[in-house]
Amino acid sequence: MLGGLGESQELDSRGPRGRVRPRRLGLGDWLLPVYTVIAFVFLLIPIAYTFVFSFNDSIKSNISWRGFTFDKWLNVCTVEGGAVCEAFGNSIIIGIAATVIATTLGTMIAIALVRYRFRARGAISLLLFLPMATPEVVLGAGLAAQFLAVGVAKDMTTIILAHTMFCISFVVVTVKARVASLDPALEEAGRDLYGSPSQVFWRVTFPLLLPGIVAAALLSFALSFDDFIITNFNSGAVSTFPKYIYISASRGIPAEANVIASAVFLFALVLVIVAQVSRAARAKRLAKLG
Amino acid sequence: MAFAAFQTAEVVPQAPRKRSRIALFLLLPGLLYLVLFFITPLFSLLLTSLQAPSEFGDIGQYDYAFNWQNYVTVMTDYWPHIVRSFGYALAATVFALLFSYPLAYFIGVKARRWPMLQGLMLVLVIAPFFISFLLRTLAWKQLLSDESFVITSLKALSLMAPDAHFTGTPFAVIFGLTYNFIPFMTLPLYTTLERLDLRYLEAGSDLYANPFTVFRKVTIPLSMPGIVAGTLLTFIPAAGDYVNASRDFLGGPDTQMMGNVIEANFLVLLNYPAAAALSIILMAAILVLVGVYVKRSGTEDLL
Amino acid sequence: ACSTGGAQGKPTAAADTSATDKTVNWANWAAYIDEDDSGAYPTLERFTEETGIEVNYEVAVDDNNTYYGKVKDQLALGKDIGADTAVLTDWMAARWIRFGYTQKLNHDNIPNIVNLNPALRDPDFDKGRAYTLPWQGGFAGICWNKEAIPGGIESVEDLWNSELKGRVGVLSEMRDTMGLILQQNGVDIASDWGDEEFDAAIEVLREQVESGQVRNIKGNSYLEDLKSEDTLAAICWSGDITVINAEAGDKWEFAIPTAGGTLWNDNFLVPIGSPRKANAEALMNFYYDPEVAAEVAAWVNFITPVVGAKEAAIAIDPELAENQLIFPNEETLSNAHIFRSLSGAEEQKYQAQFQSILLGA
Amino acid sequence: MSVREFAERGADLELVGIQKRFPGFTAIEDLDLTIPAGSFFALLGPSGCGKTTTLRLVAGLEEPTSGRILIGGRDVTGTKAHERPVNTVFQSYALFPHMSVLENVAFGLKRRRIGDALGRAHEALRLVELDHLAQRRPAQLSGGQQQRVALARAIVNRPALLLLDEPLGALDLKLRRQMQLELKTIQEEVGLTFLHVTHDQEEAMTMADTVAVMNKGAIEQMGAPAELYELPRTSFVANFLGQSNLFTGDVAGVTDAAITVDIAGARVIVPTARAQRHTGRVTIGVRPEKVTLSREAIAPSSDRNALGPGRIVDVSFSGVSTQYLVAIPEAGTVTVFAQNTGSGPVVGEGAEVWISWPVEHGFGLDDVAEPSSRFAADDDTTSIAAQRREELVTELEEG
Amino acid sequence: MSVREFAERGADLELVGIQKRFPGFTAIEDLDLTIPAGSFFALLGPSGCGKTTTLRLVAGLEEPTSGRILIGGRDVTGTKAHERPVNTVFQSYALFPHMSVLENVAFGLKRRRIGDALGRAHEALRLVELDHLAQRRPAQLSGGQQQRVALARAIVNRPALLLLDEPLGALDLKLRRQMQLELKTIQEEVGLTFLHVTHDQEEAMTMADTVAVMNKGAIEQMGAPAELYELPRTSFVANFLGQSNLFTGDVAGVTDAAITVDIAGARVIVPTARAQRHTGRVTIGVRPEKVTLSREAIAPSSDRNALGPGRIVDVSFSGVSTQYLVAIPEAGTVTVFAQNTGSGPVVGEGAEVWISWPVEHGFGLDDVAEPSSRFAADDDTTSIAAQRREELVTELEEG
Ligand SMILES: Nc1ncnc2c1ncn2[C@@H]1O[C@H](COP(=O)(O)OP(=O)(O)OP(=O)(O)O)[C@@H](O)[C@H]1O
Ligand SMILES: Nc1ncnc2c1ncn2[C@@H]1O[C@H](COP(=O)(O)OP(=O)(O)OP(=O)(O)O)[C@@H](O)[C@H]1O
Ligand SMILES: NCCCCNCCCN
Ligand SMILES: [Mg+2]
Ligand SMILES: [Mg+2]
Repeated sequence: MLGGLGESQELDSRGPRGRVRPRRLGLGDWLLPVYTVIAFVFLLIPIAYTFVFSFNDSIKSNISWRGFTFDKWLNVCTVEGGAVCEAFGNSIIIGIAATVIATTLGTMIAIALVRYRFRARGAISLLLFLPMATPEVVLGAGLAAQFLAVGVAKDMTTIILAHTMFCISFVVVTVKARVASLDPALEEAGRDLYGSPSQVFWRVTFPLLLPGIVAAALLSFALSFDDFIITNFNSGAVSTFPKYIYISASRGIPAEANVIASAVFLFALVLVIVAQVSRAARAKRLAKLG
Repeated sequence: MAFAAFQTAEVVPQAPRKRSRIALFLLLPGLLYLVLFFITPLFSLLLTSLQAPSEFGDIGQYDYAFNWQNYVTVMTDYWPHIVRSFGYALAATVFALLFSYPLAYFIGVKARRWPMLQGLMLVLVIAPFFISFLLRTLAWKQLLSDESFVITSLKALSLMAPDAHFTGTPFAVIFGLTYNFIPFMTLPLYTTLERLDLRYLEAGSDLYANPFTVFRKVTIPLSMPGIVAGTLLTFIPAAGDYVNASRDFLGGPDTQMMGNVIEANFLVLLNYPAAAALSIILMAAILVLVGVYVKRSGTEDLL
Repeated sequence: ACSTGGAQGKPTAAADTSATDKTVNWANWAAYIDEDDSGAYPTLERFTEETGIEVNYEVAVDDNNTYYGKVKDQLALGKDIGADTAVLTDWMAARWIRFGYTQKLNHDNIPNIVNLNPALRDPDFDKGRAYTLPWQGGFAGICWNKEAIPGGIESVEDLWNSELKGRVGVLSEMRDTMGLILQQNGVDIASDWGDEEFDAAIEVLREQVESGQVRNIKGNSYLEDLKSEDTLAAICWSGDITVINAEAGDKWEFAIPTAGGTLWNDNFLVPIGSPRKANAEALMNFYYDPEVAAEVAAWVNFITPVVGAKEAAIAIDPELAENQLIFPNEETLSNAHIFRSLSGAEEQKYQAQFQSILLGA
Repeated sequence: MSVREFAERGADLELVGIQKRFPGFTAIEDLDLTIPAGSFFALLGPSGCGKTTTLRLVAGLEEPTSGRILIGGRDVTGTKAHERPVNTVFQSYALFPHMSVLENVAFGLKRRRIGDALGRAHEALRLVELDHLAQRRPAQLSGGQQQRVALARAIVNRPALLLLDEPLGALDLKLRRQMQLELKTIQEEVGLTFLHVTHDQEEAMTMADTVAVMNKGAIEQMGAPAELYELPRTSFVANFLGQSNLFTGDVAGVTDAAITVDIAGARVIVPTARAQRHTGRVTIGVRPEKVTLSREAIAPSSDRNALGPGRIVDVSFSGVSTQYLVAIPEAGTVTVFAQNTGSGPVVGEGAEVWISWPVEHGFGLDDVAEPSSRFAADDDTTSIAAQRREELVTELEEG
Repeated sequence: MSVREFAERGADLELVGIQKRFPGFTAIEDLDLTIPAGSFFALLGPSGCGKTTTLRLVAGLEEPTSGRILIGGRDVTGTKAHERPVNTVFQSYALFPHMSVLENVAFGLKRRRIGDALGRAHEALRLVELDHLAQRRPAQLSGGQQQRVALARAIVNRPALLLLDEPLGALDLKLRRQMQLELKTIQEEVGLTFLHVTHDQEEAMTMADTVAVMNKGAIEQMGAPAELYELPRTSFVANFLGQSNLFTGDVAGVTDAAITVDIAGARVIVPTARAQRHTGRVTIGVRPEKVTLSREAIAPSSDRNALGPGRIVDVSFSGVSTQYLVAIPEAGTVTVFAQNTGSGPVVGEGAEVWISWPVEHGFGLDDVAEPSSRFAADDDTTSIAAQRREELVTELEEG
């Protein structure tokens, strides 16, 4: 990088017919790839740790290595009367419910925001931005105070309500980008080709927005599934996977938690890789055809 | 997948249609939801923050009042935590940016020629998303505990004082925050860098700028939207986080952040007005900071 | 007036469905019950065998305050908190009774209550044990890692030894940590003392925390720090090291500090929203069988409130009878004191002062 | 005519007193237009003149502020887009990216529940010679192929009226010329009414039976291409459709056969029948290819106008022909095209020349051209380039 | 020449034995090229022929696999882009979107720490008449304005060599012609060496002193525009640079003055000096504007070739001229351009005609044109359109 500074003098001192000088290796040529590898190793260390310790033959707390076993994988749901699995199941249910509601509401808002003109636009944008700019403790504590004030008992429903709330904004942002990139001429073409308004929506608009909606749904699910802070304030006696971990962190986390986390990780990883590979393959096929 | 959320596609100019009942139908349910479960809670938080203890009440009993001194009290009691929260969050944001920028640059720019590799690396960036962040944090706690391989080696190499420790220190908390928010920093950076038109860089070098100057004058300004989005996505949650700093995770008594204080007041001390006042302060401070930052960096349309 | 965050009128007890719902959810502290190598709880299994009631034993209590924080909103609404019985310390149990968060016990369902140690029958907060029943008692004292500190430690003062800098833990239970420090300062915690004494003790703690001498302040999770060896010496509860010693080798030792330890008692109670009170009572009755109590005591090494347990313990292992942690003699007991009860205002004030140290303010 | 029916032949289109206002902007002032059934009609005009708006009004994608739209005699003004027997080929094609080529083409048929949609779609694809790519996605096609799919998707519905909004705008010149040929062929084959919008004058002239030149939301002139080219009526048309040399002066004499105009002293004759105005200040013109250069002075005669002497200020060779710019003191700068046939005077820059043209090729306009008003804003590219050119010419003239 | 200095005049550029291989593709085979200082050089060629690659090699944005690059006599092969006294006007302009117009223009000066960068930038902006928009962002400018900023940004550095990579490619025809004029003027004013890449043949011919036609990574022919147009040496050049009527046959006789070629029975004469090959099978050609149509039979003479009779299969009026397609049994389809001067035969479709052209305008090629090899793949748009056209012609011929 710094070499570039003294360049022109060097140029001047060389004769007009100076020999071809081999190019310096730019920093990006080796430093960046090496850095990237190190960065990934760093990113993956705790994941590897979690995975490895899912095979630890631990008794209660899973702190020191006591030998290899498959037992934890085979008997995930037996420890503590299945508390880990129950928490995991709750997380899945909550994630799905919050995702469905948030995606539906958020998609509707996104379409309206891009496609229609109305006065309160600024206020609405602010209302959508605020939840993303509000720290989770505030969201969690505020909702908890509210539920208490109106005397709503906390259970699965309150968690779902809370999760939906913070997912909506993310859905709007994600889907809005998709709507904005949707050429209105496509819908006009649909109308022009004898499609009634509802046919145009379901056969043209919706399929074209689908990738954005799916992305928004996946994001919502991920946010909900991994949320702890807001859940902690609004879950009452219901356990979720992150909450389970937080609570057991004070008494030693059983290896079964690592098993579940690792399984989710592997599942998601396989899913994503399959999607990526098939996309790349499709792109390749496309390139060949085109 | 999840990271698609950070990707923005080309925007096709749309002629917004006139006002219509359809728009109302589309907007109303979602907005009503947010009013009910976001605005109203914030409002009740505001009311709570002004409450005063019940006159003859037991612990944790308060009455509605206009006790604005609560704000003064929490400010005087907890100003170190306020400062600490923003300090840690800032540090974590800076570290995450420094860590992520080269990574995102490699994935988004250098790896363009190999879409498969690019895809794979993106998967690796978001991989941490798929494993509970609490578990990841605990894993670091174990990996960096006093008797761990890393710490004992560092001590053996005299890179660390023999009586020093890592967990429970500010470094550990900042480390944890940085680690946990790296994907939130990397992905927006990646999406802008992936769309970075290399022809601008070529134009820069064609106009006598050396690689470093091109980076400073062209690459950085052009990736500003990604930098802003990434820093916001990191800073906001980091400032309000209380898991990393929790005494059961990477923190200790002198690393407690605003989130921990709010939690303690809410759940242990049962001092709801204090917790609410702190929440309001935290939120207001973040909004002001974000507003100023976004204005300064000239990326208002980002929101 | 409109108020939040406490008892707005007392919640009413849930209807009991124990007859049809043969389960009981038990929220307890870590290292507080017998547990074998596979992680199973032998006495609980026997209980299920005898009564047909399944037990969900949950280690849900890390300290009294955080547990209360988790469940208080549900309690205020009279909702199920997920536990049919929880084990809480006297002062917290007193608060629950005051707020109407507990259900009245039906002593008819607990015939073994006759075995309750007479000294524990009429505490101030629950005359005649209408709402609570002791589970275990114990001391708060000091413990240390024998490998790292072969010489051992004797007093709270020893914890402040600079060689232990950054490797000392104290409890987040205000009464235990402050009780020990107050006694180190020469205060009799059972009798009259006031702000002045408390302030002085708080200063001691503050200094040690700020200087970094104290690594962490935790509830029952201090055991994890001991195990990971992040802390080498700590303020501990008497029986706890027995359990971790069984898990990781005979590594730790406990002592009541020379200036005195605290003595406390933890109690079963039935939260107001529980629909399985009868099952919980069956559970209590079971553990008031002296033989069962002895078996638990042999494991957890806390003070059992059950009369006759000593005799039963001798049957298991004669040495147990001499164990001062389970069956303390007068001398041992004279070295430990009960933290005096606090008024609501005192509670609020002292907790706040103590928390401000936990929060590093 | 119901949308459920196939059009046997094109329908005629009638726009009556159409006005279209957008908030703060009137895109179409007062438009009357009749397009006979079966014709290939081109709507030509500069950017922003309202061509797309007109098309969208016809398609039903926009509602007129006032006026009526009749297709095949039936008033469709209040009818929605999907109920009109009209189809559009959009500039961007607007092919559905999530459907195959075949599904795209069959879309309209399926919406109308017309039997054997796929069979008919295949047939339409055969017409545009793309049936072998029926299973591809639009993204897998080249620009020209996409254009043909868009055409097939519209034509398969046999609309009474086919609207084309610059369907060739995105293609490069070569492909564009080839697609023009195809489009024309297909129109002739299927015999529908085509309303084709473009801003490319050459395209309009080579393809259409009738060309209408639109300007600022109104139609300035309309007619067969050669007719319009040979006899433009306004300075806008004269300049927009091809290039023109325009001269402004006072009418000095009128006979039944011709008017004589005084152009800064020189007399120029225009056939009376070809002049819109016969008195006062008028602008007359002649096309650059009608003008002949000569190195010697030419005397004007009753059937030939002559101006000169002037000086050649620019010569540019473009292969087929050479363009000369001649600065004539009294008349300004005159453009002359000469086909490079190999014969005729080859003159270089700076040479002194005379120009002449047959009287029969002159035309007289309805308005007076204001040289400066030809350009919109002073910072707009067109006007700056034009100014530079003028300056350059002056510079060369002086130096 | 240091990059710290301003070029007083253009430098010449020399490419010696340049080869450029990309992984799996050789973009440039073996390129030698010399461009004299101060000239306006146009590199012309079809898409993908290697024009951009050549430019990038010169700019230093790409390294040659082998060969040397000399600018002003100095070998710059191993030098990085920012160290070369060269500037580029990119096709996409590549204006920095985050800087104002002024900052864009001053960028290069500031990097070289040249004094009064802003003053000079303003001066350059005045040159392109955009100084009043100096504070705008590029996104706020029209396409033509952006193009002028890009030009100013390059020119302000007074590079010894200015590279222009289709800077006009994004503009519409009208604007394009105007910008060509400006570009040429500026080049003449500042006197730098311009290397201009385009695929628009008209642009190359009207602007450049020298045109090089590139094909598949090599230069096929190079020379003054008129020279290249009048005497193309290969069928590629004959077809790429303007249109040509090509006929293939065997040489039937050679004299010093002329060769005679047997085109399916008819004799066609080409001046020997204008023919690359004098024996065997040869392809000869003539430009469409050189061909004259007549309704009567014309006898070939020693200075005029004649073919016929043929039939007009297509007439297309484009304003300035009319294009006729004449199908002649022995010779295939011949294109004829006739300027619409108002004189000459006006013939309609189906008419029987004879064609003729002066011998002096014929040319003989170095290769033999293969009619089918002109088109790449069978489903590519170009070829399909061409096939359709052929079919159409046949159809009309038959019917
Ligand atoms: N929705 C709208 N709101 C306001 N003005 C509009 C709207 N649509 C078009 N206009 C204006 O109406 C005028 C005519 O637009 P139109 O699109 O019909 O032009 P056009 O002739 O098709 O131009 P082009 O050749 O550039 O496509 C323009 O000035 C345009 O800015
Ligand atoms: N980085 C690269 N890797 C592989 N092939 C390349 C690369 N860059 C260019 N090519 C190939 O080299 C050939 C020449 O490309 P180049 O861009 O020079 O063409 P061009 O003449 O500028 O075409 P156009 O008129 O389309 O711009 C093309 O076939 C192109 O696909
Ligand atoms: N492991 C069980 C420890 C029980 C401690 N009870 C809390 C006593 C508080 N004074
Ligand atoms: Mg338009
Ligand atoms: Mg190119």
